[in-house]
This record gives sequence, C-alpha cells and structure tokens, in this order.
Amino acid sequence: MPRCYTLKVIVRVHIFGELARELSCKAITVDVMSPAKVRDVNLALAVKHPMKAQFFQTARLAVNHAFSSPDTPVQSSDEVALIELVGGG
Amino acid sequence: MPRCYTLKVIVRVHIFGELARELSCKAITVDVMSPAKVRDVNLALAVKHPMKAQFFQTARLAVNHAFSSPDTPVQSSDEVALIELVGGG
Amino acid sequence: MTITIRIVDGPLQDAISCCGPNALIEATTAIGATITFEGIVRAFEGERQIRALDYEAYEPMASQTLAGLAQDILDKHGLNSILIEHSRGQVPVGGRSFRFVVQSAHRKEALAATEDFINRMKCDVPIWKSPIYA
Amino acid sequence: MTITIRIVDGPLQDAISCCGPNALIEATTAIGATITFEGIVRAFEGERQIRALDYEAYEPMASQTLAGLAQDILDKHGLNSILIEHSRGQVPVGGRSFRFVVQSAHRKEALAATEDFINRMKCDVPIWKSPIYA
Repeated sequence: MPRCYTLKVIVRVHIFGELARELSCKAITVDVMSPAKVRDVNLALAVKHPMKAQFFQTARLAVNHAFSSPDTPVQSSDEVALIELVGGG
Repeated sequence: MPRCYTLKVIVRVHIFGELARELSCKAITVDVMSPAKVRDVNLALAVKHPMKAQFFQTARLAVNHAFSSPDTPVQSSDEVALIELVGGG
Repeated sequence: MTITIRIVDGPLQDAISCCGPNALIEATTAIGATITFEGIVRAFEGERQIRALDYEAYEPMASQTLAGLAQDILDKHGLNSILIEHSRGQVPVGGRSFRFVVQSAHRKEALAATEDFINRMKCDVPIWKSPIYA
Repeated sequence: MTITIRIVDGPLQDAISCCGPNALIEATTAIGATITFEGIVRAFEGERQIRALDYEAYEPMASQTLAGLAQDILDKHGLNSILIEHSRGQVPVGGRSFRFVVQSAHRKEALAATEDFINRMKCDVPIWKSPIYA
C-alpha cells in the first residue's frame, strides 16, 4: 500500500546569547519530516531564516544535552539546542 | 725593572645547597694572581678540589650578586658565590 | 582524583568556597603544584564601556560539558584534581566569573592542563556572555 | 605595572599576605585574567620519604634575580602585575614554598608568562633546597 502522507516532527530549538537577542526569542520551532535527523533540523532552520541560512545550515546542535552529528535522530520529545558562538570565562 | 713578585688576591667563594653539604663548608677560599678574573677563580677552585675539577672549571660564579663572565675582574673585597645546581620552587 | 564543577549565581567569591585550596580539593602529600586561573570582567568590550557581563548557562549541559572536559584533561595529563567554578547571571566589572584550579604532582602537567582546558572550554561549553553597557 | 617580591621565613600563608589578590596587586578594570601558581612540598624526594624541605636563599641576589626576571617577563608579555613569594628555611610536607601571581588583560599572556617564568626561575635564582628526611 502506498504511503500517502508524511509524519511531521515539530522540533523546538533553544537559542542563546547574541543570536537570541538578535532574533528576539529564546527558541525557534521548525517542522521536519519523520524520521528526522539533525541535518534536517539544520536545513529547516536555514529555510526559516534565509538571511542567516549559511549559519544555520552548519550550526552545531545538541540533542538532549549532548553534541550531535548530522545523522543523530531527532524526535519531538527531544530537547534540541543551538550551541554556537559560545564564549564563557 | 723586573717584576720579581706577584700580587696575590685571596678570594672567598660562597657555596650552597648540596655542594656545601658535600664539602662540609659554606665557602672555599682560593688564592689567585693579580689582576684576577673569574676564569682564574674557577681554575683555582678546580686545582683545590681535583675530584670535582671539571665541575669547578665551568661552574657559574656571581660577583657582588650579579652573574659574571669569565673575564669579569675579581678583587679580594668582592663577594663571590657559586650559583650552580639551583632549584628553588 | 576529584572533579568539582560549580555553576554559581553572580560573581565568584574571592577564595574558593569552603576551606583552603588544599583542603578543598585533595589533601594528598603527592601534590607538588597548584594552578588557579581566574577570569575577571573587564571594563571594556571592544571600545565600549560596560558595567557588567550577563552569563547565560544552558543547564545541565553546561555542567555536564565542563565535567566531561575536566575528566578528559585530568586523564590526559595525569592530574590529582580539577575544580571549576563559573558564574551565571550578572557579574560586575572587576568581579570573577570563572575559576579553574588544578592540582598535580609536578608543575609541568599543571601548566599544560591549564592551557589545554582554557583553549577547549571556549569552544564547547554552552555558556554565553552578553555585555551590559554602562 | 607592579612587581612584588617577598622572601618569607617558613611556609607561605594560604592566601597572599595582605588583602585579596586583586586589591593586593593592581586594582584596575583592565585586568581580565589572574593566574596563581603555587609550589607545594611533596612527601617524597625520589624514593625517600621526607618531612620537610629546607630552602637556602642567597640574599640579596635571590630577590634581585627574581625582580629582574619578573621585570623581563612583565615587559615581554605586556602584563599588569607580578607577585612572587618564596620561602626560606624549613617548609613541611604539604606546605607552600613558592607562589607566582600574574595579572593581565587576557588569559593568553598570563598563561605564557607563567610558563616562561617557571622555566627560567629554576636556572637563575640562587635558592637551594635540601631534603630533611623523615
């Protein structure tokens, strides 16, 4: 039987620091197709913010408080955060 | 008129640490001919302690609390110290 | 071998919280060197005068990443202990926002570890700072 | 730019004598990094257990050499301040015998200066240590 619909995963990406100030928000919500991977989230972020597309396409994401790879799976229940432009100390 | 005598410089060389313990003294007194240089003091130390001749020949001497070169002049009134095998901290 | 990580609200205290540095971390007669690195908020960000920096830490990832990095550095350099304190929230100019204390048998590994840690921390630890202008 | 050299009888105190580290050295809002290096007497010299180290300093040359070296390092790395404390006489196991505190605008020069200083000190400063065995 053909698969006639796609399952959608809603991912909320927490953002911080300068980026959060610039976009005036603490998180960006994107829709990606299931099964989703981190690379899909990066792409969806880039599509949502074309002015910063290049940044979002390669930005480092953490999934459930661990750095991810492009192929890390992502579900709606996961906590996703953009960890870029870090500078503590 | 021929110079029939030599002027003698008596130099007291302060020693420290392991070397002072080994030789059971705080200073070594040597006689060198006038006008004396640091290299003469090194040589006199080597002659006085043939078992440690090689060490004394090249040991670093301070004259009046400053590191010297082999050609630094030395007089009886100068404070001479052997600053070798240092290891503070 | 001890690793201590603390995220502290506001500026860090002058001395490491609790006891003296030795008592705090590890009281072993094998320790020959201690290095304490402290980061202090400066009055200028670029050309502009600030009155404070505001630190935002993404927890628990910030603590976890610091702990993981500390463990890496401790193993790699064969250290006795590492303590890390980092501020969260506002730290005024002149205040301490970061402290890294390492204890080891010899000075060489303590120095190498300090340099190694500080270089790596800037990349991986999810703590952001924002200037609050004067 | 401040250089402070102290030869102290016996072990160094836990904290830098007098005020807090900031107040002590330089209270300027341009300082972004402080590194404190401390040398601690370990229980063993080679295979043999000791109860203390006895430090012999050839003064005033020891202080003068430390001051000259500190000035060199301060100029070379563009630092704000250097404080050096070194023990003379007996320091028991676990006691601090040496402290080097540097303050600078950024962490990079503070780290480089610490490494530079410690490497050079061992060669040129007329302070000798003798083990006192247990």
